[in-house]
Amino acid sequence: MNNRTPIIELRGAPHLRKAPSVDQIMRNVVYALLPICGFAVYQFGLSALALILATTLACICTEHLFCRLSDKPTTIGDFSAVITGLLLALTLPPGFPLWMAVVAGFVAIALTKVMFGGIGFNVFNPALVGRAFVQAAFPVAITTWTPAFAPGRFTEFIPSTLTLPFVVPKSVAGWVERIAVDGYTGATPLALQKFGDGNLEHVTTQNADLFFGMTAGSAGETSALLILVCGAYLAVRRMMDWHIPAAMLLGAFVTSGGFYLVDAGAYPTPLFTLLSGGLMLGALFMASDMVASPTTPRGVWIYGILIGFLTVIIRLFGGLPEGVMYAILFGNAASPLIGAFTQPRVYGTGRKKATKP
Amino acid sequence: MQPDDLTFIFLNAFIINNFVLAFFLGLCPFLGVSAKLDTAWNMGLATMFVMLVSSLCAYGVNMLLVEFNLEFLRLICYIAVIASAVQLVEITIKKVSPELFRALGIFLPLITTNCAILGLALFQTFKEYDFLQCLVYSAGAGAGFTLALMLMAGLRVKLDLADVPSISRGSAISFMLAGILSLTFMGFAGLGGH
Amino acid sequence: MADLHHKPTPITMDTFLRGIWKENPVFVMLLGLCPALAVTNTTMNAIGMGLATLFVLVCSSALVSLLRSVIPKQVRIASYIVIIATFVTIVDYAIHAISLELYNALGAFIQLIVANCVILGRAESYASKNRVTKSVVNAFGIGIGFTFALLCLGTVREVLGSGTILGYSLFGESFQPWVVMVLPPGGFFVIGAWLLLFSWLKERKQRKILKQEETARATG
Amino acid sequence: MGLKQLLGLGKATFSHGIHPPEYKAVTGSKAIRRLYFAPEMILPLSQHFGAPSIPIVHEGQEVVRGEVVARADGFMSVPLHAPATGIIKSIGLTRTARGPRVPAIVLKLHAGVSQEVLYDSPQDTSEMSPAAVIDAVKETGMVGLGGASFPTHVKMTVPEDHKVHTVMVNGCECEPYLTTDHRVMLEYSMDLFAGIQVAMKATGAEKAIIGIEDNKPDAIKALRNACPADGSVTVGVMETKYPQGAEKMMIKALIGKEVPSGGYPSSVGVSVFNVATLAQLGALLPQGHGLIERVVTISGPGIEKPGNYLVALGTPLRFVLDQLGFQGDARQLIVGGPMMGSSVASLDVPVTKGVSGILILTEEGISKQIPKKTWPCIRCAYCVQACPIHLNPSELGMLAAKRQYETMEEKYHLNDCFECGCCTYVCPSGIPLVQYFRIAKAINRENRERAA
Amino acid sequence: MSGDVQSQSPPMPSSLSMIRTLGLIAMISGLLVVLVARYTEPIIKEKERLALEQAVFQVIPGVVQATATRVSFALSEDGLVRLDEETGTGEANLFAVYDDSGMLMGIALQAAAQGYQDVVRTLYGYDPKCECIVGLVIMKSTDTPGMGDKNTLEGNRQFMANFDALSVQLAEDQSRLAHAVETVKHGTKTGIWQVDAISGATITSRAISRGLNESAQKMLPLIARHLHVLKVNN
Repeated sequence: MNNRTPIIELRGAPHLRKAPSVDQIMRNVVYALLPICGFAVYQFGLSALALILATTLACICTEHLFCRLSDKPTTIGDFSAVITGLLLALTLPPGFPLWMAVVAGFVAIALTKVMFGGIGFNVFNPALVGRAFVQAAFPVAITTWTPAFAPGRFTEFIPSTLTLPFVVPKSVAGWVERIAVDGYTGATPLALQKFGDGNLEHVTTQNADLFFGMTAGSAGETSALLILVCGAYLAVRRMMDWHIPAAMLLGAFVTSGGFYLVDAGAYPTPLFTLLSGGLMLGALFMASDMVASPTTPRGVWIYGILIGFLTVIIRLFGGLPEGVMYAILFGNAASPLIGAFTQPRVYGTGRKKATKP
Repeated sequence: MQPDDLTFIFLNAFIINNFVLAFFLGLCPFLGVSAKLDTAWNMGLATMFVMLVSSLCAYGVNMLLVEFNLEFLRLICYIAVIASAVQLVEITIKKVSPELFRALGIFLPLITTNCAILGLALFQTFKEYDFLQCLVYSAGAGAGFTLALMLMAGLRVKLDLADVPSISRGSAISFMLAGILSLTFMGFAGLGGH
Repeated sequence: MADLHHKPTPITMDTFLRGIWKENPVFVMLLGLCPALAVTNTTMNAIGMGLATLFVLVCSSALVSLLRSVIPKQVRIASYIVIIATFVTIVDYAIHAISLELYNALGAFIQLIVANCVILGRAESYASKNRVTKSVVNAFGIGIGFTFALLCLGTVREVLGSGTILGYSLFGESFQPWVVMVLPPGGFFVIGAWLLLFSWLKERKQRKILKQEETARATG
Repeated sequence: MGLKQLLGLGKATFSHGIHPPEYKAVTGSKAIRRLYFAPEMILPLSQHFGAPSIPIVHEGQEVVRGEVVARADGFMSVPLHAPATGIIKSIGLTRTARGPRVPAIVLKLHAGVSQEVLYDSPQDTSEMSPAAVIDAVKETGMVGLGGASFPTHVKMTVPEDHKVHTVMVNGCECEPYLTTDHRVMLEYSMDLFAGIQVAMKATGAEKAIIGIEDNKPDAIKALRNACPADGSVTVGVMETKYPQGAEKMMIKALIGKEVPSGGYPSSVGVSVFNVATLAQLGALLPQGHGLIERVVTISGPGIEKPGNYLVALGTPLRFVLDQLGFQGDARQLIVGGPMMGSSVASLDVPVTKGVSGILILTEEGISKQIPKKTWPCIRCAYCVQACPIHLNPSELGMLAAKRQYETMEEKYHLNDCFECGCCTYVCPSGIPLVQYFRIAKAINRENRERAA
Repeated sequence: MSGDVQSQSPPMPSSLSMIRTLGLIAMISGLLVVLVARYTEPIIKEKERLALEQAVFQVIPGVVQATATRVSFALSEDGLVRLDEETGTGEANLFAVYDDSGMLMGIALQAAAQGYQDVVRTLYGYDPKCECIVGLVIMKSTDTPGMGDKNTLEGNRQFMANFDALSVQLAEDQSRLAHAVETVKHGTKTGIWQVDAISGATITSRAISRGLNESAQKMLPLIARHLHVLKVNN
């Protein structure tokens, strides 16, 4: 082409871009999750590995399938389905039957994402909806915990893992008894604390154990330190809004601290609250899900604190030992409202002008 | 907490056994009036108000019926009382505050056919609540209805801007949303239960 | 509507069938959702609730239609409500007498049939304007449509949620029930799934028609 | 931001904004040089904001450099002067940078003429009344040289109910690549101070602040030294951040006040002028010259001789680029800065009053910058944290995608957006937010006009 | 809409005709309701009695349904009142079961406590001789199906075995239980007054034992006071 004939192609300003693209962000979240997955596999062995693979594959396949069905180009390239799959696996008990994990993955993508128009429109965190669904559907299987660092975990599966589809999983009680050593039992620190022996004595796990992940629990929630480090990686790279985890941890800390001050005998210490259960994982990787959280600076704080508060309330007074999942889902549900009431004050408009919903 | 503790009664109606999300009561307005935030808010307020009034009326009527051993007329009386209570509320609001009437007016007739109101009256009778408990129960139910309605409205406004696939557009997506909300509220089960 | 009295339209198959599919109260008109979701965690409950509603619907339609020339316009809604409440009370007692178990399972939702907009809607928009036989035939159609919808929901929920149908085990002991289906969220999910299925079928049909038209145009 | 300022840690600035790479080193150190005259000049009649000028010459007429060739059409308009001595070739439609054709005068230069300005009427502004100063400014045809091309005399006319106490001189030049203001401040500082005096006189302000970003320490130092001893003119240093040079942002940074939404800087007692504008004014007014040339940064990886050049207005881009060694095509060409400038529709468009820079980017550079794919908004809120006006571009963008333009205006303050491009710059989904907003505003304006 | 309709509607008919119509409708409905209520009342009563009886007999081991009799009592601080089928007006809260010779076989009591979703109601059998709970049925539980519902609970043999002989021995002063009934984590039962929880349904298990404890703490001291009356059916 003659370079004297200009090619008319008007591009709008700005002509500079800086941001990481969506797939870059998503890929980095995956990188940040990989060490946690690695630790889960190290801790729980083959079953955790199978679980992670199962949910991830289920999520990817579901997304691909629906894209094919609706004649759209496949969207699995943006890694968001992978994130959903990994997060889902990390929140499930390590011995969770694989077929149930696949159900969870399918529900997560189909119900929360595809249904609403794909990435960017999932008003709830898909992984959590998937988990909440299987929690309601298979309440027994999802509260069956197995001990960490079981001997022979790299050579054999936890018996419940390989349950046939649509079949009740085998009881793992006998297996746990056989392999349990050094006092590692299947009970999670939270369950011990809540349903501890007798009605009054609460058994609390050592904070150091919680910090380094030497306990039973969901596949990827056990090591607070590792999760913090991986989350910090994202926050430093500005691929996660650090305000949300900060607000959520603050909310949980203050709420549980308040109760602890009122009655130190009945309530766990705030530190225990922060380190136990899925609070860390939820705060750093799920509540901070960009799509389902508010976009306004003030809204982000309210959202985080609300989730932290609800988590503690459900843990202390609810029927379940763990409340992070429900608290975050509630936060997701409330985030449009929070957003509507906390629109930023626009430059040059009155200071007190509240935006009417 | 005891099951007849006032706080527990409130929480129970408010979030644990939310009228809309656990009992499916008041689904028509829940799906119909949740497209916008301000209408949802007004509808919630109107419902809460009517709930309070009709719950107290139903309490009185039930006392009379039990007194005269006429329990078999309960349903007929309740529905009549609720319908007239709504009318009365409408007239009173119109007189007292025309402004409020303008905001709530169009919702009031809708409320008459809202099964949550009748459901509230029936539940409180089955649970044999006393006057104060009825008051708290209806306040909780109304607040719970408003909460569910507002959450739904927020989500729907957000989804208005989404590229929702054509087959799930409309009511299907509302039901799925309600389902996820209901799933979320299951987390509150057992709250204060020990 | 005045001339409806003079020139009654004949009863056709459509009077009856309309309510079952084209104007299905639950799937199309989205009315009466409260009982449709609240009690359909088992097929038995769904049938019970469906039949109870059918009964109230038919009886109240008949009575309203019978009294349609007597009831003054101003008090018509009040009259309809009283009539409906009467039949609901009757059904309530009847179910209580027939089966305690069903009565306990349905609970307050039998009495809540009163607030089911399907019934009041039929009375107001159909029975008050048509002859008794026609109203009854139409009410039958609507009632069966309602029961059918409840069955659609109830069967799916019971089969998945407890692995049984009408209480009989389908898959044997080893089946893992999906408990969520008999819980409230399951109700929402199942009706949502049915609606999705229907709109998918509709869309496919439309696409087919479009394609046919296109090929017709191309060849013709 | 507020906290930092309170503790005296940070430099004066506004909240939010972005830090794009500067790319200023190449041209910032090069002195301004004059460019050759092109054989043919194109003078669009609308080089300013407001009504186009009305030609007062006819085809075939000879004009002298500096002569008025088109007069102002009313108050919101400025006259146009001949940039060179020559003959009027035609008066008709010609292309512009943004695409649509506009009426223009085409001037054919006489070869071998000295091109000295012979058309002037020296005057002394210090003896004139403010109104007379404003008239004199209008006669120079001066517009804002920062890019907006808003007639300077209009800006100097303070609304009756407002009082201006400060003239703010905008030397931020926050757009990457551009260094014209930087060079002007260094090389024409005396003219600048003269211009500041004119502006102060016209607006009735008692003091003036020259706002400069801290990435130009030499300019800060030079101007500080040159400031008059009475303290009426000071230099304010601001953090280097985009869009620090936007009026509203600079006012916020320097005096901490916010211009009310929909209002003018004069509502908070401020008038803002670009340094290049005032420097030019300071040079032109005493001699009664018209605006016929300006300093343009020509930069970017696609040009052999980047630098700051004094270019006669009306010079076609093709000529400029030929002179400086460019072999590409129009796709890599941007008129203005990279953040707010536009890519050009044709190489035949001329340099006009508002052109502060011509950037030649490489095709690879562009394709690396502009995302190949657009994702739906993932609500990352980067844009919310970038918008200097504190809008919610994410929400606005979603509304725009659904064509809910009225809601955007009523609920989300669309009209406060000044299209700085920060939101698009940071958007990981590659959503062309600014373009959306531009379209939305245009459609709303159209609808309003249709309704009226 | 209302304004629209009113403008079209014919002039108000006389209020008399309105009242007449409403009166007519009220009469028809009243008649229907009363008829049905009167007809079904005995059937309903009989069914409820049977259901209760069945439950009561179920919680007392060794009952021969054909020969055993059930007597309802209202027991409170004010004393023990025998409620006969015909004369009884008060609320029954104690059901005594006698064998064919009129000797007390056991006592059925009601208990309730807030469970996971709603109140869990139970009926339990108390044997005064061994001072223990000898049987339990779940009357109502809406807790998670598959975990805490009636069928799952009653189908869990291991859990129900807790109530084959759960000690509710009274303390020395006869005013409270020697050991409160309490739930312990699955597999850690040590005392005969402890309930071994169902793993996974801890809340429901706890609700049951809490209900039992509350009811027993309140009723058993009262029963002890009136045991001589209850012992023989007369």
